[in-house]
Amino acid sequence: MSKQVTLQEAVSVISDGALLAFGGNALHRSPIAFVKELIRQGRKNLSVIKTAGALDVDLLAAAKSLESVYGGYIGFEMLGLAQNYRKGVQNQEIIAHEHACASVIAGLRASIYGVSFQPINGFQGSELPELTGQVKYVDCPFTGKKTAVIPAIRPDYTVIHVHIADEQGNAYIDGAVFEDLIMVRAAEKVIVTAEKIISSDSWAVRPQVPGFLVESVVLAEHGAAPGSCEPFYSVDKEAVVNYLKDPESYVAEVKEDEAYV
Amino acid sequence: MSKQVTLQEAVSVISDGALLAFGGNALHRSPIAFVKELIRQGRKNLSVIKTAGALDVDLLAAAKSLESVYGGYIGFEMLGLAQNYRKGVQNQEIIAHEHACASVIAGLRASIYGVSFQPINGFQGSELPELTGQVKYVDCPFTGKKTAVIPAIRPDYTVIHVHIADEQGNAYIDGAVFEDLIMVRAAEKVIVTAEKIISSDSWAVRPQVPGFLVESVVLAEHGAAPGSCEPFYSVDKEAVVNYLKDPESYVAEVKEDEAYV
Amino acid sequence: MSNIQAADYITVAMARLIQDGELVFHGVASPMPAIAIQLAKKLHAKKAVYLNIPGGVDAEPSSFSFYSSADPVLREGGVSDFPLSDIFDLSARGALDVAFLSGAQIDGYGRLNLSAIGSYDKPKVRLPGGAGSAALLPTVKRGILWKTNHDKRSLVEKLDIITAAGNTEYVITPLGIFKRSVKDGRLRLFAVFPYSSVEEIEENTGFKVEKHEEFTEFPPLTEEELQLIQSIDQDGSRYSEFK
Amino acid sequence: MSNIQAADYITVAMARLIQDGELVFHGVASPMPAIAIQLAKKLHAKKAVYLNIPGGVDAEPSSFSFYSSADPVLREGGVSDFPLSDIFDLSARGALDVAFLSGAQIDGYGRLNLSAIGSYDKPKVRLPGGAGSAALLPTVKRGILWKTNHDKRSLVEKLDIITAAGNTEYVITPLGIFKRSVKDGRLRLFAVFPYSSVEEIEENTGFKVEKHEEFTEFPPLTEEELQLIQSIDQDGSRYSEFK
Repeated sequence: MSKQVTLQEAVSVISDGALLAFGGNALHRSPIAFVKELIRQGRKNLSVIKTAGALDVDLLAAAKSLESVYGGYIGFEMLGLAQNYRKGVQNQEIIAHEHACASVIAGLRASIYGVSFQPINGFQGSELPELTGQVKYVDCPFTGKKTAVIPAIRPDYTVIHVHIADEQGNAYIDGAVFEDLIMVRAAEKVIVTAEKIISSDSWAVRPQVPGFLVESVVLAEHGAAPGSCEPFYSVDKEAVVNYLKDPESYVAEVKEDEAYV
Repeated sequence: MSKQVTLQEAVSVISDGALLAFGGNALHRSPIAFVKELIRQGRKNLSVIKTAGALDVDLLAAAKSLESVYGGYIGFEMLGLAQNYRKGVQNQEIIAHEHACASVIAGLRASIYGVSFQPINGFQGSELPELTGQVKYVDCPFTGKKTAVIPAIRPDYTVIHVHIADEQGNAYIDGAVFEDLIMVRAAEKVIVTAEKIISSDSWAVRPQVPGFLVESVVLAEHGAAPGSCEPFYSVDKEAVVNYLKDPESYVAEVKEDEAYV
Repeated sequence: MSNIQAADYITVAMARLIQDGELVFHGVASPMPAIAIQLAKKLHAKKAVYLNIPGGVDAEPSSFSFYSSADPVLREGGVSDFPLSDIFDLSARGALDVAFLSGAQIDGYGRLNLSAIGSYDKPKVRLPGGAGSAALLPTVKRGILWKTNHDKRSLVEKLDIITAAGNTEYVITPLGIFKRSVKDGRLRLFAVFPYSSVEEIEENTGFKVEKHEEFTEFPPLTEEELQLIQSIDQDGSRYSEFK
Repeated sequence: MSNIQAADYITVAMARLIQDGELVFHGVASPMPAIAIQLAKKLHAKKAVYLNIPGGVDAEPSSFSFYSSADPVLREGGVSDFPLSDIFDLSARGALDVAFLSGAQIDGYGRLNLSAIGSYDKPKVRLPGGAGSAALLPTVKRGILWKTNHDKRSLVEKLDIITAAGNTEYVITPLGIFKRSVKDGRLRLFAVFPYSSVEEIEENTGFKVEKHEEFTEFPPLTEEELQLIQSIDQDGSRYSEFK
């Protein structure tokens, strides 16, 4: 009855062309071990949902595994642009479905609520609605007010990296939850990678993710590195900078690595 | 800079005709002390928002303070109907805006999200939409699907009763949160009544309600009684049964009580 | 039939209808479903997931209230939380398996009225309201309804108000069980409790009673079921809906 | 002007614009706003509330990252949580006072482009995207924008793409501050940093520079401000946007 599987097994269920939401934000608590295994297994044409993405999205771009991104911000903040993502979009190999971070959340909420669209107060004066097709308008039947609406965004899989999980899928995030709990509820299926896996009867904290929402659990120590999983570890800035300097070598190394079992 | 006030002061800001959301569910963790003080101060024509209400709503009905209710269920579960609410509606003194509990939440969510309506998957085959006017339909601009929508429900005040608060309004609920956190975000203003008030720098737990959302905080020991505030106290079944037997006497006693200061 | 016997039969019938691995919810005023879920989880449905208003996931309460099914005690023993708003969302997106619901009136299509007797605007009796049912019944995979009385005023040909309609699969009463027919969506008699009869049910039902194509003998309560139900609900909360 | 001087001026200018009691948010890649909020809260805006992506409320971080403004360290010292989704909602319902935002290009109406240089579909340079700005800028009460460079490629008459528009109130650059005019919604020169001049700003701005009706001398940084800023940001994270 345990949901625990190896990283390879968890990734093996992801099809080419899948729509994936990744937890975490920017360089923090993203499921990087999972992303690296996607690359090792040669997955293609993936689409990624993320409010603010960084290494997770850019690595998939560098490995030519990425078809499109639904996101508000893809970049390395003060460290610079996401060069592989950027080039992929410029070469028209990757589609940027640019969202406001808030509209990614709105689309995920529509999925959570079992409806096909979600009203949002935003985008006034922005050209993104007409450029992206991700925003349309309806008239509110109560007030008559023209209201922007976002289509439901339903990930095939949401993948989050957490501090502690148990074999039944209960998962605990220590500190900043970012958009993880929204992504978990919005998804068709959920995969959790965790720094630690404990026995289900030994919880000393209250896991925010109930196990019944989770399909599989993977032990992935250092699974967000070189990003952070505070308070366990911080960003390995040197590794990120090395990636930015020479992403090809980094991807080559990823492909040569044995995934942890 | 303290937001702590007396119960009388907190209630004094509520106008006749105000739209109030009450935290808790059924007989559990409702702001009963606050409701009793509303009655003592003779507030009239109040409207109440609640998923499942019991003594809170029925007391206001018994005291002739109630104009309308936006709620999914008003009753005393296995103890029987809410007789004063029931009679008020039957005598057409109280308007029942009957909702599904889920649609109360949908209306509150619209308020949280700053939009005038919220799509919901529900009400298929129900006569409530045409009978209540609380549900209309729009066509989804992405799928063409006819979708039920609920108007935003924005409480003038949300009042919740919690276990622990501090003078800045940070508030902690021990255990079942019910719909409190949704009601808090949806409201124009928020009042917290609390079993205990502690110093802001002595939190040993993480309060779910950030103080900046809260207008005032009231120390109200036993503030949910005769309902429950588990694990501090359970429902005082005898007191509830006595109320149901003779609500007039109960209301008379409420009016004679001194509010705690 | 005594009320005690009826409550035990209804509770066990509910439990037997829960399948292993299902996500199962009950709302307010639902003492029998609360006990039934615990019973099912101890027998054939160990992996069923128990969801309720206070938001505990898979709670194993040490006791059950006589007056409320929203009691925070229903979080006892659960590891994680899933509040009511999340449960409604779960149902809305098609992922809730079972909801236990009830009505003051139930019609031959398994629709229910908990709004009012008489008209909505000028009711003869204002009822408590359908709670979550108008949102849950059309979206949950399997709606299981119950009644604590079986008479022509409760099981009616025409509801005064249709509060909720949708995916009712079974209706359980003190006398037996109706199941909805896939053919025409009508309730048909699925089982009769041993102490009752088809004739008694016909006489006390407001809509036409026909046998379901899967009509079956309802196996008597087993010793194991009776012992377990007693150990789960030592105080007899399951009888609290019967006056 | 050195970058160090510019970063300190921008940071202090940001801090001075925060009013007491305001709810103030910054997003990714925002080292100067993060420091500015701490500074304001130690001076004239002790009751301002600090909100950020990791969701800490009123954090007092012991240090600031050189590469990220979404770092969980930004929850340090906060008592409660208010995650990013809640912050967007707060703005959408008109209750967020200040958002610090930036753009690759900013036009004379205080609109910004963070989407692309060139066309959206066939960009010359794909930019990171506007993050929350398309939702925040039209709904926040006061949008405060900043740029780490002041040149005609950044401050433009016409944006390649309008990512976000709305309630921009101020735009702060290394040379000074623009404020939007209530009359026509145009940015006008509000203040010049002591080491710069109106002429320098005119020469380096892509849209027409006119003085704001409230044009004011920008008071030099005080000893107190400089000491506080140094103690808040001992490692110099506020310089990390300058290469």
